[in-house]
Amino acid sequence: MKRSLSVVLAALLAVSLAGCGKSGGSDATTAAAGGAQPGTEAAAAGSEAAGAGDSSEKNYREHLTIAFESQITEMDPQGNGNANEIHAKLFSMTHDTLFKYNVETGELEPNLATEWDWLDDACTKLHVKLRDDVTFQNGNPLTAEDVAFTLDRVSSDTQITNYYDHTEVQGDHELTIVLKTGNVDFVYILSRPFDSIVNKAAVEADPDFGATIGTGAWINDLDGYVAGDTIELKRNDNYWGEVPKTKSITLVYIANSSSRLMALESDEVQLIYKLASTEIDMAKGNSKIEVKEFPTTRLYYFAFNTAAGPGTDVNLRKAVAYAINKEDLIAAVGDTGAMVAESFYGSAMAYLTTEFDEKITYDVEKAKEYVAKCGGNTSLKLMANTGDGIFKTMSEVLQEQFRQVGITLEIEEVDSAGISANTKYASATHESMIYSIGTNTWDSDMGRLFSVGTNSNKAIVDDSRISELLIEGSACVDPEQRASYYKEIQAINNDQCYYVPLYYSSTTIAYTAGLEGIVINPTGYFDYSHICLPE
Amino acid sequence: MSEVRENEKTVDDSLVLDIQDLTVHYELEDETVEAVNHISLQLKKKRILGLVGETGAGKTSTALAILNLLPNPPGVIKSGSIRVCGNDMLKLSQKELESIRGSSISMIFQDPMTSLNPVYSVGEQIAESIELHEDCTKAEAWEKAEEMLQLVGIPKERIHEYPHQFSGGMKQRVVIAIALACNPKLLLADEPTTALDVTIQAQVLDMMCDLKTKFDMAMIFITHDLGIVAQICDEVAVMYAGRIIEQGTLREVFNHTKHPYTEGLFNSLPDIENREAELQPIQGMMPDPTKLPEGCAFAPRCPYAKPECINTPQKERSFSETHKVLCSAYDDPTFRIRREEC
Amino acid sequence: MSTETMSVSRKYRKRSKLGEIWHHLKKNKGAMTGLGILIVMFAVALTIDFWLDMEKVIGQNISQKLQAPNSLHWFGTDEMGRDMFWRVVYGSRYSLAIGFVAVMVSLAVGVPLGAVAGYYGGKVEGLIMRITDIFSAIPSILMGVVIVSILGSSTFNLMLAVGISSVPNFVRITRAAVLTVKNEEYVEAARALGKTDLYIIFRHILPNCLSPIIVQTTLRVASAIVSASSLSFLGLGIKPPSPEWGALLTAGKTYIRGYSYLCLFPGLAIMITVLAFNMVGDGLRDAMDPKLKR
Amino acid sequence: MHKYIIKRILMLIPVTIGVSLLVFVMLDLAPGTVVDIIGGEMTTEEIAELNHELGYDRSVFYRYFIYMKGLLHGDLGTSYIYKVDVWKLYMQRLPATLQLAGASVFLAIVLSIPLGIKAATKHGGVTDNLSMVAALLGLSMPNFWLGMMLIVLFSNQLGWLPSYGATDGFKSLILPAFTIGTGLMATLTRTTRSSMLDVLRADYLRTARSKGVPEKKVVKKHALKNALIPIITIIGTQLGNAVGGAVVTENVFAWPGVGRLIIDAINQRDTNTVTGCIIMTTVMICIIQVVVDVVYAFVDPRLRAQYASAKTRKKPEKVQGGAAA
Repeated sequence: MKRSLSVVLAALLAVSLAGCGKSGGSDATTAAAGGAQPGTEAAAAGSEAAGAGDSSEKNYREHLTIAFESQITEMDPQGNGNANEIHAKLFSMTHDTLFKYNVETGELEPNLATEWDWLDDACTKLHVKLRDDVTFQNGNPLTAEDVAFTLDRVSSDTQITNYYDHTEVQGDHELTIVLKTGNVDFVYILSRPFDSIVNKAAVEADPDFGATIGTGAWINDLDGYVAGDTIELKRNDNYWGEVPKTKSITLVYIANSSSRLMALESDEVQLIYKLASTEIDMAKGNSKIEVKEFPTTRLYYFAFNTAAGPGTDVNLRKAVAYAINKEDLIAAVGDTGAMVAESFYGSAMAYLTTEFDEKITYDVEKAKEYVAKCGGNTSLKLMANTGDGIFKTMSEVLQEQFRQVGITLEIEEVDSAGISANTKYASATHESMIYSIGTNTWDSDMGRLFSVGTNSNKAIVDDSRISELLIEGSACVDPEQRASYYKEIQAINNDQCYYVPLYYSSTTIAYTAGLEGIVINPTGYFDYSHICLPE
Repeated sequence: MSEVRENEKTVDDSLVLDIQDLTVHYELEDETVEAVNHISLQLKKKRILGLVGETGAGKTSTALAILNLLPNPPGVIKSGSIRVCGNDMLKLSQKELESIRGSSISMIFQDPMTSLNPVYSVGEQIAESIELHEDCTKAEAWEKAEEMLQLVGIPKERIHEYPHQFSGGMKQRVVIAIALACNPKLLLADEPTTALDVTIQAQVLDMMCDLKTKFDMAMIFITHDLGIVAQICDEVAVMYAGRIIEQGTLREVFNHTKHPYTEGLFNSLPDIENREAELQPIQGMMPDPTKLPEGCAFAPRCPYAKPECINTPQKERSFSETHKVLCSAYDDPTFRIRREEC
Repeated sequence: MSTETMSVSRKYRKRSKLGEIWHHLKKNKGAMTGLGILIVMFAVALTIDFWLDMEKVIGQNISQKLQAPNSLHWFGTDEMGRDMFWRVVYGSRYSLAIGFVAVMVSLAVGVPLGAVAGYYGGKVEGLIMRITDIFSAIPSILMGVVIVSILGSSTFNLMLAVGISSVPNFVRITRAAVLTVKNEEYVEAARALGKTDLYIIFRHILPNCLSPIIVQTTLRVASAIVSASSLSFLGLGIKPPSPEWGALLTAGKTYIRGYSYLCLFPGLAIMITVLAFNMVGDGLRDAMDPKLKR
Repeated sequence: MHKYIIKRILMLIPVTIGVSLLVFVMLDLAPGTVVDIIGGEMTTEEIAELNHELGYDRSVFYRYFIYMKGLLHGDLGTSYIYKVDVWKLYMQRLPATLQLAGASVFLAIVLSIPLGIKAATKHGGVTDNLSMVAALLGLSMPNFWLGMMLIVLFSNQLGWLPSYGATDGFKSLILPAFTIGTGLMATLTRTTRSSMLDVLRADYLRTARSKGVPEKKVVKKHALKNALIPIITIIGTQLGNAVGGAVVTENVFAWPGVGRLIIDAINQRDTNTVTGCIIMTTVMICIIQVVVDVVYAFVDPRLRAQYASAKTRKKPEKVQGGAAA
């Protein structure tokens, strides 16, 4: 039962990929965790296929370029403000994590850690053994000290800091991680690229750029670094795992999706992420390009400020929930692969449920009923980052849909810094907002959106029952018990409409036909380490 | 050119300038300014003609027409021929014109302040003319430029200086140096001293006369200052509203004035001997050059005018071989203007 | 040449100054075309609320989204199925209003400052010109971000942002114009008569500096429209669902590959408006500056 | 001349102080700080700590003071976002911006000046009318829109030219340079024309013609040199604008120049980067201005004389041409 949905998702993904791929053998793109161990399924698939067809060495293009849709501002895995998909892609190339999450099986696999186990039932002490054959790119061997150093230096990530207490180092390659609050999912959290291990000596020697040195397959070549624009990566020939076939990779930032596609078409870049919906067909029509569409776990939502203003009125919240036509919204945004979200919960999480007493669907009459109960206070301000086309479109569609039921929506345009500044938990000034969050695969991740005092709690939820359930849930090892906790959280949100879930977006990658070795993950934590282009 | 000659009657070799029936119009968007109307002028070698008239009488237009340098648009030469040293200026090609301008004929303009190019040194501007017209090297041209500069009374050390470093009188000397650089046969001097102080005026005038003799030039001296005319000119032509209303030798025009307008001009001069006498300005204004009457344009201001003057086309009347007047009053053989009576 | 100037100056006496300008403007085909376009646009912008159902402008119909231009939707439809033709037409309101108010703002601030700087000279001038330098060193987009952020995003604040960033322009133009007339005899005369500086500036100096300022104003309206659309192109601007042209372009940017008409028409609309203003501005300059008479 | 240049450079000091203060205050007034950007998932205490570290717990003037202290030692500060010296950041982006600025200005000079001259000499003719209509159109087109349309045409439809970035050398320069160049070309053509028209009326050209200078030489030698001052002014101004980064165009073409850096930094509230870049831009503009003034002096001996006296500096203020976006 556990992780069933993620398996379904992965299967779906594999099907879609198989559908896109021309012949199974040449298409090495798979949703498996490549590079977890030297020559795991994914990476091996490509090379085996190559080996099977032709025993002589295949030639690969030496240099590849990947275009990113947003800026990489931080090359330190534990740096500030980097916990997003873009940075994850860089870190999974330059660094390694202790564990690796396999999207296909939904299981954790060893990476830098060879084995691990919880020492207690409350899940507060995690014992980990490390590989002893790993060296950093600067030549230093990986030790337990480095792991402890890495975890200690995390400061900007509540997912770690809310739980992590300290690490007890037991020899060079053995350690115990001690948590403040028990969390079964902590091992999953540590599989995120942001918790990649850095070298203590390197960071201490160069506080600014020491952390760019990891154990990964790619070396960040700082000489070629143009801040905010390009990052040059060189192959790490001493990599402990399978050494990539490509010699060097450039990561460039191209904000505009049309420009990205054009760059791909002209072979200026070989891999791009995120096509605009209107461009997908165009790209598919090009035989030199392969396109993959797949669902993601990114959840778009509408959040009220439930602490102050009109959002405190549950009737208005419900009215809004009934007023939203999610299918139309998706159509307007043009995200053809998007899935309507019925519960405010991660799509790849185990305990997602959509069985509620009051099923909220698009219903103008119901919405009007609730509007009638609002006592005339039916105007609402919506804060949106209109610099982002999706939010701009969404806000206009919502404005129109609300108008149909008699709610006046006034759109406040702010940029992303304005969003962050105005929606902090302690000093939120918004009345409502639209936003999105990349949900992870483990259930305790939802804590980010409900915990009191967390800035990602955009609805400013302060619900004592939910807080209780979050604590219980994260420390609970019994699956059935856990399921009941997390389903109750979803039921409460459905009842109270703190957040109105909108949809899970889909995304696209496109690459030069023949490119191999991309490891896709619906959470956005792709691994490009082993991409290569046979010639 | 030979064709042109054949078509024409015999050309008087001694004539440096021969203008026949010249008409210049400025064709503006919605009206036509009749600047010069059917004038004829001849000038012999080494003679100085004073072209006299009020502002707007068409003197400058005439001079520019001689060089075929009328600003076009709006200036158009409607009719007539202009021969300079035998060359019909209106029929020459652009290239031929350029080779004549500056060498056979050159012009000094009214305002020395604006007629020098501010961004080139005076030396360059003088030498340019020499280089263009004389077969010489750059160095030789500069040498000659130095000479010219000295000739007009400017120390040759100043050859590398720019116009803004010179005073008005000095600038006019430079302009003269440019005009004379290639030894022209005909010099058109358009009020060369008007913009200058009186003392400087005299110096410049003296110098011009000297140079004229030195270079054996003919000269048209455009001015409205009758005093200057008396000083330097051999012949005089008086223009009014685009017509030459009286022309003749200096003596004829000054001592035997025939035209009422010329008389008016003399009357409006202060009399040094009789300081008590009141000035007698000519009443009224110049007519609108866009609406010139059929007959005499001066009629509305003329003390002798009869009603028919303004409508009857005028005929030229010769009083001697050289003295010609345009006035219908002389249809009456007894007519005398007051100046002549006394 | 003298004949020509004389005749022209004589003609001047026949008409008032305004009449004279109009007389010359009338003959300028470009200016009249521009004026015609502007009059039509103004008429539309001022009356559109009376004859156009707002539903046509903001009403969404997702099932009709992204249709190419056709007989029903002349400019096609956007991603929400709204008719682009009516959105573009309605957008004229915002663009014209922004252009005008923004320039009024910069006029109101820039002209007095420029006049004072030019008239007094010395330290006052130095101070004003340095401040002008400082302001023109700030990217207008930053100015836009800040003003729109502090005061909230509204049409007026966008106007303010655009207006403030073109203040330095007016300061410079006015100062230059004042410098050319401040030593004229009539100013000296007024000074000799003991008039106050303020009186002299407003009665004698500014009226004689009008033509460069008027010309600059017309041309600035044009560039204000462009600046405003650039600002809203970069994501700062007018509240949805107002169809300001720059905002339409931003929205269309995403679809430029397959649906370039979404960008084509609003862009053309901006271009035509700006062109009209520029033509009128050029015409005015020719009409007001006797030096350039043909 | 030296005195004058020194004076110009000294004038940079108050402007720099003013500009940086203004940037600090403005970014302080804008909602959100860089801490909001980088502190996404931080706890309240951690944010407080970061605020303290970056001086956001004190007034904007305190932070300004600290920055200016650094600036006094030639330190433009360190980017909060990229953790890189702003100087280095700026120098990384400057070449791309200069390339673009140079290319567009070059394009404009090569095309516009001859066209403007032709239009002026054949005043009222076909070339004149056509080029003026074209120039007006060029002036009236919003830059970014033109850029987008060019991309659609040349990259999408025809596939001739790359649409983004500076990766393809000369080829990738064409579209952005043309996009920026259009407005500049329009302004420059108009300026050249009107300046030439002014000059062509001048008496000294009559003098030149009267001494038999061929018409071509009258225009190219005598007239053009006199008409150059406003032309140079326009080129200088546009070059100044361009080194500040053609913000919108760089955005459209993903050009890795200074303008995009500044915009990104503004959006990220990276005060040091914004201030540092704007100060550098101011300095660059000042340098260009000085160069322009030196060129003035070469072209016009009267200005040379004025600089030499250095007391009353009267910059030629004759700037024509309309909308510059």
